[in-house]
Amino acid sequence: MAGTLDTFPRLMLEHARVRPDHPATREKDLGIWQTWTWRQVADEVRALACGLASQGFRRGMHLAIIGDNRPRLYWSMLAAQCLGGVPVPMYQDAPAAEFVFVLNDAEIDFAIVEDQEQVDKVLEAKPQVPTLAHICYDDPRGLRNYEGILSFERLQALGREFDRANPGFFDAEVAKGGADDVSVMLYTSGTTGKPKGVRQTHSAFIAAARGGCEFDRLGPSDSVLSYLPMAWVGDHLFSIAQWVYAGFTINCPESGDTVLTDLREIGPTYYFAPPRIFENLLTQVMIRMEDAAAPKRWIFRRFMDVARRCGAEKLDGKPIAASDRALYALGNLLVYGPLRNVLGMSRIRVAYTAGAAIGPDLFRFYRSIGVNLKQLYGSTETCAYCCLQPDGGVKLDTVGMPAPGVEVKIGESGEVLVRGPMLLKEYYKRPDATAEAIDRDGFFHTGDAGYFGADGHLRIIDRAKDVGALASGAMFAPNFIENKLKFFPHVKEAVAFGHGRDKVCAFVNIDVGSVGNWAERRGLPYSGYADLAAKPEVYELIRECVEQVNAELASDPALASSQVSRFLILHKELDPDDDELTRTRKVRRSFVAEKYAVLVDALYGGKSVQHIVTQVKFEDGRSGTVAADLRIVDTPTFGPDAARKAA
Amino acid sequence: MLYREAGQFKSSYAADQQIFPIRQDRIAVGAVLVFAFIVVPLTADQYWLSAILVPFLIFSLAAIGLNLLTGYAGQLSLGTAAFMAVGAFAAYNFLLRVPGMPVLVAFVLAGACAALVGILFGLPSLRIKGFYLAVATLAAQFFIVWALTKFGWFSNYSSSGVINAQKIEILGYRFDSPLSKYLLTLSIVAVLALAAKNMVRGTVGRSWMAVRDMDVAAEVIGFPMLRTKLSAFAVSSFYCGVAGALYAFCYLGTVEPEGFNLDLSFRILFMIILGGVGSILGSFLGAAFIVLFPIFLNSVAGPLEHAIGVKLPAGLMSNLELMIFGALIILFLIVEPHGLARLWQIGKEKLRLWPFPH
Amino acid sequence: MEQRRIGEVILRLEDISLAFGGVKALSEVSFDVREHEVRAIIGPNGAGKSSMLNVINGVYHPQVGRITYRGTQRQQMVPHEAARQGIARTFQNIALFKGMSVLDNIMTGRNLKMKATILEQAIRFGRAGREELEHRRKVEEIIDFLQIQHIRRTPVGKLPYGLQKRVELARALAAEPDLLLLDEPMAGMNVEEKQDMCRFVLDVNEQYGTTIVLIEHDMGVVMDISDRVVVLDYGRKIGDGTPDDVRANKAVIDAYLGVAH
Amino acid sequence: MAFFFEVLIGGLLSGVMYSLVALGFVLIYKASGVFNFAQGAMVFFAAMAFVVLLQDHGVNFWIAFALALGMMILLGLATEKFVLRPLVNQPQITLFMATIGLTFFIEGLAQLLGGANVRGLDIGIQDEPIAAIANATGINVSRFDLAAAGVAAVLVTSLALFFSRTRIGRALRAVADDHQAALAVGIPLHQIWGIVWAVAGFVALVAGMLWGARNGVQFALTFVALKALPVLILGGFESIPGAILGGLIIGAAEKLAEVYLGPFVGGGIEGWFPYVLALLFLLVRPEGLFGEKHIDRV
Amino acid sequence: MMRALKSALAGVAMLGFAASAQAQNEQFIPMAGYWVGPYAAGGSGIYGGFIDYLDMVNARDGGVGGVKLTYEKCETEYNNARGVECYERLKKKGPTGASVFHPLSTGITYSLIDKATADKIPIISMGYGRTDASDGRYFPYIFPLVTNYWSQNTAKIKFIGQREGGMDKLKGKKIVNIYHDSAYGKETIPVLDAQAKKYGFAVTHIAVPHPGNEQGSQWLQIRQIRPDWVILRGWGVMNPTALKAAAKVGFPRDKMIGVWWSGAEEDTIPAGDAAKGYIAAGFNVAGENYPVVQDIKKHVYAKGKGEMEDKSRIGSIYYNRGVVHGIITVEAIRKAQEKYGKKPLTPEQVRWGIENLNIDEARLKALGATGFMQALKVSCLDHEGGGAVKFQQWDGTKWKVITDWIQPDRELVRPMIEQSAAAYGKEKNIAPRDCSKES
Repeated sequence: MAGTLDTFPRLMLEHARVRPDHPATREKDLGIWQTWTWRQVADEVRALACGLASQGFRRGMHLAIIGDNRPRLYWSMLAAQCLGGVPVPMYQDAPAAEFVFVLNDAEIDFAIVEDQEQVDKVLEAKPQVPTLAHICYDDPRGLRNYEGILSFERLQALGREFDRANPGFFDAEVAKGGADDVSVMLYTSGTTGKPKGVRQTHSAFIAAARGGCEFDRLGPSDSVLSYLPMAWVGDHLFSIAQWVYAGFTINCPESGDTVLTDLREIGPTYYFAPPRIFENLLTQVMIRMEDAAAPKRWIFRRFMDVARRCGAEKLDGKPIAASDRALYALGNLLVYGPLRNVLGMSRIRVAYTAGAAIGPDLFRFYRSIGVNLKQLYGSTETCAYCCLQPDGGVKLDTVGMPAPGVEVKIGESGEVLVRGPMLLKEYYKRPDATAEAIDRDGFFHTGDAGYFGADGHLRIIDRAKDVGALASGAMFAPNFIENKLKFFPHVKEAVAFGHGRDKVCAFVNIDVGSVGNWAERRGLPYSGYADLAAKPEVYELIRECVEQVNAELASDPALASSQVSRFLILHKELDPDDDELTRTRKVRRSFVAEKYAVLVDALYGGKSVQHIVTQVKFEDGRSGTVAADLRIVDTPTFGPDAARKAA
Repeated sequence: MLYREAGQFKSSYAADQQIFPIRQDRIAVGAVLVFAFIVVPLTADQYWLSAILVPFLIFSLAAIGLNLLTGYAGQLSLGTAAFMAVGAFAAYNFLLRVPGMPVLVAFVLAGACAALVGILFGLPSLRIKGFYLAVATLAAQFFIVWALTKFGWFSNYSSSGVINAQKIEILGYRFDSPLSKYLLTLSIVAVLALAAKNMVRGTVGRSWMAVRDMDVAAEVIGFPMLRTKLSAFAVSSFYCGVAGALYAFCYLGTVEPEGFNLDLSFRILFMIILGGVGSILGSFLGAAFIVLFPIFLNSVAGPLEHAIGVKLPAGLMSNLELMIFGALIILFLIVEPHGLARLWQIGKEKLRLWPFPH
Repeated sequence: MEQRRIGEVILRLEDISLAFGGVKALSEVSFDVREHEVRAIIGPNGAGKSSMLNVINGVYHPQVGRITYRGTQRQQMVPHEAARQGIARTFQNIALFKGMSVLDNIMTGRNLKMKATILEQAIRFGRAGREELEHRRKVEEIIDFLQIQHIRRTPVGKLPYGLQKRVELARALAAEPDLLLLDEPMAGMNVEEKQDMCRFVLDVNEQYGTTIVLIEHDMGVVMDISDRVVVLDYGRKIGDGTPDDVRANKAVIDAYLGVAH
Repeated sequence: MAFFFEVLIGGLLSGVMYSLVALGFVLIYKASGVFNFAQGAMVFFAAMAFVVLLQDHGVNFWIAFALALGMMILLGLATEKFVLRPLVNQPQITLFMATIGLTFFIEGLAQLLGGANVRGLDIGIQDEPIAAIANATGINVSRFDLAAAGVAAVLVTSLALFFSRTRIGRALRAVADDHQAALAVGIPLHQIWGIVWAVAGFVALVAGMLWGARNGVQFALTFVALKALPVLILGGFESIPGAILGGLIIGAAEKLAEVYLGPFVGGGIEGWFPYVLALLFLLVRPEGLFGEKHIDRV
Repeated sequence: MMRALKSALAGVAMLGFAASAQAQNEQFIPMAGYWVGPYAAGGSGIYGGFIDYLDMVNARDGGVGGVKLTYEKCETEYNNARGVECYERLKKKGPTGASVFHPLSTGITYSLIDKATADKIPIISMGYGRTDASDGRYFPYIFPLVTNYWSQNTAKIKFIGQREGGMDKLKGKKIVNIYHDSAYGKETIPVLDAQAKKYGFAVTHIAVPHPGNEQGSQWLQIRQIRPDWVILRGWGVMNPTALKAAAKVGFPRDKMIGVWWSGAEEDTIPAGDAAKGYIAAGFNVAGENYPVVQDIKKHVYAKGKGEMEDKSRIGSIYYNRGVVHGIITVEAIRKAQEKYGKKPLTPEQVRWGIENLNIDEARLKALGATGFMQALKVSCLDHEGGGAVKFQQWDGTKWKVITDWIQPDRELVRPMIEQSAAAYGKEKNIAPRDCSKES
């Protein structure tokens, strides 16, 4: 790329020039994959940018973007950037009340939203957001009679008119843009405190995109499915930065319900998903295989054994026995290939997971069936990643080596520190926070505890502040334990307690799909989550899982004392709407501990049953209470010897 | 298992609505065509060509015809053979009486004649349904065969009522070897099968299925009952007519009206029941089964006698064949009313979902 | 919200009487329907509501009476003729084509707009292929409108009841009718499905300006969404007017006494 | 004129023979809504079973009759169990096709049993003109036809009595009216169907003996079923009087047509004439002579 | 799939022929007949006699000229399509292919004329098939041997003339031709019309629809016409039905003359008493007291073999007709061996044998078939060979021969045949052979 291609608008225009007929964006709509080429995208963006300009959008202004992954919303980001503005994508599933903060914090004047649902929320928030003046919507359905809002078509029509009236305007605006302009502002999910607007420049994100693309040799012929929340940095990297950098094709699914179908149809070559998605997929696979006829199950098990034995090694290019090679080839024909196919992963060259730790079994499963799944490590502040796993150098328990051009070191407290071109410019209007996060040497403090192994790979243990200690002084890394529990398909969510206590106890959320299927096969009737969760049989099932985790923990001297000695199954699913999870579905441990204090007390108090009444919010916004008597179960823990045997 | 569909997405309606939207299917169909047009001619002997493949193709065509009427439009007909007879005799007469008539045109006109007769006998379908209609189509069966026997003009006053199909000559090339007849039949059947597939996935096919599934609703959304049913009779009879012409010209060479008897009608009905009601593919599968199965039984009988050294009672195999056919019909209706085609479909679904069961 | 302009009378039924054998289904019923309005027909079971719809689109032929549609008076009409004049409908007992997919079912609704001959369809040349694609797009818009994308390829027989009803509505809408007759569109639905269906009916009426005549048992729904209501009882008209009028009508209250709603 | 009457009477009497076959159809249709195409094959099978017992095994006439009846009842019950019951609630047209399959099965079975040759069957009534009548009026009336008509009359009367007077008969009628309702009031549907198929087997045996005595017992006997179809269309599928009257009309009409119309068109019109007649009739009255008008509720 | 099936079939066939695979000194004769369906009686009887005769020749003489006769059955069900399939399946069997094909069905014969001519396989349609094929110039491979329908019909009229007391007495007589409404049934209509013209009698053709088990109205018509004679041209179940129907309308059975396909025990026995007195033509006679039949019993049945399950059918009309099929086939092979040597012969060589067949009375005696069948001499011009028929009458239990061989009216028939064959030749564009150049 020539040196002048230092902003996203310029990159986009370059693609429109170099590969005008190459598909840039696809969207499953009206039954087929509607396709826009780079030239068409550039056109659309131009019209949109001019439209925004005609409505008074100026350099430096913020454009809120709210909705599912729609081509027009992606284009809106580019349009804002063309004008020197800053797109601010927001989590589309947040309620109106949560909008208010970001809209106010970012001083939003313009918002482009997806549909009636988002319009309603924005309008609900509007009285508290004095700056908000312009609302534009993509899908006109149900919006016929709304006053004072603008349709996307109308905006573009105005833009074309404006463009005709001011022919040189658009190009001049693009020319004014500089590499160090802020290209996007992403709000951190805010595991703690209020969200902060992370301001990233064109150069930072382009550097990140370039690094990733070169690292994994991504080019125009690649294809990704854009289905992750647009407000998340990962999606911004993959669906905007790398898209516009490499010139490949982004594909927007028809709706949230059809992601899996759409994934299969598109068959992306480059894929990115948080561990949860991979986990769900694997759970689906296992559930569906349970229903298969016996011979098929036998074949599946037989070849999955083979894959476990040599699949990952084969993918890493390590030598394996000839007999295994033959078996693997047969397995590839009978099981792995079809499996990749039904999962929509046949064409995947590179898949990444990040955002949370991924279970070794899970990770190994995908790699063993031939999906080149890798981990990366990073945050919003580092443009999504700072460590990557290189092909052939994938280790299950690490997040890889520092990405090209990135410096990573471990701070004195064991915290991971990062320095490089893709670091954030600042937190918006939060110089204090900025100063706190970036030290004098320019290192960004990630807040994660980790260490480098002898192989140069970084290993992350937990959030630095979450790593605690048991009363005995032994290290207690709750995330680590929770993740281990969550690696079982039956466990959807787990919350471990133990900091400052004498032992570790846990809350468990069962996975209704997996456990429900399990129950059905045993002819166990149940009426819903709460009922299912209370079944003694289910308790027994989960107890076995916990026991297994204990066995594994026991085998590691550092963690042996972190074995879960008691647990209970929660009567409701943890839900972001109840603030128990973040929007990225991370557990808010302290909130949960506070909310369910009575349960925590019961766990440590040695009770076997505890009554609880909980406030819940229903989908329609109403709230109510749920009451239940929860059983608490003891689980055996292992001494080092027993552990070795059990493991 | 063999189906790897990930990455096969459609970005236009044209691509989405093609006959075989799945790439592997297209490859398979291509392979079948290559096999039929190239491999078979290179390898098959005369027996296979003229005694099995040609009748198989012709019966497939007739079965498609019946399937359009019965499977798609829901009008049960027991008069298929009669419409074939119309086609055979019409083609003969066109070639006999119109000097310089090209054979293919004669075939088309023969189909058209059959279509006209089909429309005539389809008229009662407006007032009567179900097996009342089935019985009415028997009238066509008996009447047409009788008329062809009775009026000497149809058979050019041949003393026996038998007609000798004329030589087939297209653009100066004589189709008289089994291979050339096979290729001619194959081409015609392939083209017509494609056309049938096109029809059933177009408006006319939907109109037939609508009438079949819920006739009042069909009328309410604007399918005129008269035109829809008659179009089904016409198209169906056209196919049967062409099949009849091929039966006379490419297969037997000489035919008499009695050859197109009720038994043949039943045979074709069985083809669609076993093969799959409402499926073009099923028509082929059913025809293959009905053509091959008796031959198989018959040809194992002799060697079997030799092998076990016991003389089988005369007619045992033939009677067993009747019984097996009958039992199979019942079995299929009970177990898989959509026939072999559905089994195929299920198998394909399984392969597409493999390793998952559903 | 009041953007629809209720227009002139487009359908007028006068003195309709219909009998099967000796049984009188309708006796001298008269009422009219105005353009763009939502007109409800209510009444207890056996009141002749469905018969009324069947008379309007020609499934039944009244022995006595006149029907005037868009200024043309007629004694009777065959159903496909009614379809040709822009009358579409759904049925009380779902009348989908069970052997076809959702997509094909809805495509049948477009049949009157397709002009290709059988021959053209057979070779799928020119008009035939083009039409299939154009109308597919139209159908996709309706699928989108009714939010049934996920079941596009499903055979209708496999769908739950509520979705079948929705597909049937889609099929009727595909014809882009001027007058839409809905025979108990919400029967047998749960509250949520009913809400959806109400919204769809109103959306249709609003967005396309379609005149709607519907039969419905759920009084709440009727009163909410209809502009005017006709009340039948034992084949006779006992009330006609706005929902409020009807609610206050003595005869109607009597007829409904004991009918829990 | 005498000849006309002879043709007419001959036609009416052979019509009775058709009715006899049609009766089997009606019985089964009435009770189970199945249009049993295999009735013709059952006639063939019954006659074959009887003849084989009588001739190949030298069994006494009445014992052979009883044994053949037993076989027919078994066949009927088996049909009910293995064909009808699994297909319950299927569309009628499916059941119809199933009985076509059954036809082939029974045909094969019968020929396996008795071979393919024409077998003569003598039941002691000669198919000859009654001399007294011939001498008095010049009209030939076959003794056999008259006897067959007598048998048919007895059969119809007894069936009518069976239907109206016995408990089973009433249950049968209830089943015919509404399967679901019958099931609801506790009528054992399968048992009833079994009985009906058995009775139909009995009727087939009687018809088979008469037809076999007349034409010889051979495969071609199955074709008499084809003659019974127009009779049914004319008479309606559910009416016993319809079957009788339809048989008479078809018998008389086809004979008159063949004799008076046939020579003008080359003869041999008997094969299709009844069908065309029935078809024309259908166009006027789709529900048959005694059928009830059916209204589609939508 | 086809390939797989084919090899599967081949595998099964191999299994069967494994024992005889090495013995290549064989002459293969296909047996495409029918053992089921409405016409099974004829098929099973004729092929029974045919096969038994071949087995007898193999057992008694060790084959023909040391060449063993082999055969394979194929069920045609009297159905043209199945017949063609049998033909195609069997035509290449054996070391030299099918020596000669007997379709035993007029319809199948018609379907095979072109194919067999192209394949150079002789077709013998003995007493059926296409009459004008008797003109060998146009039909080199088709042999309607012994007698054809037209010849037989003229003989029949001659017989009636005899009975009436002279051919001149035929004038003004009424004859009804009641026929099976098929290709077979219709064959004789033109020749009867020609004879009616020649002798001045009136003929009425009455069609009986397939399969012929309903003849009430036809016989009422006959009763109305009150003919002097009825010619029954039936097949299968039509025959007993006709006899019964005749009895029913009181038509005298001894005024009914059946064609040879209407004159077997299987036709009369089922009719019971109604058949008594009925006369039928035949080109062979019934009875087992002929040396040839006795030889079969001795060499085949005495060893526990034999085709007939029902032994009482040995010596029946159909069975004996099968024996005639056997005699002629074997004699044709024998004749051909004279020219080509004692080895398995190709079909074309057998064809020569048939065309030059000359079975005289002396040869008949040697075969043990004197009176059993007529002498015949085939030539290039004449593919019929004989042409005479004997008349037999049913006495209630068996057939009694009532005449000697009655010769046909060759002056009438031959020109018709030649005319018809020439027309066929013209339609098909076949140049006639010059028989003077054939040897």
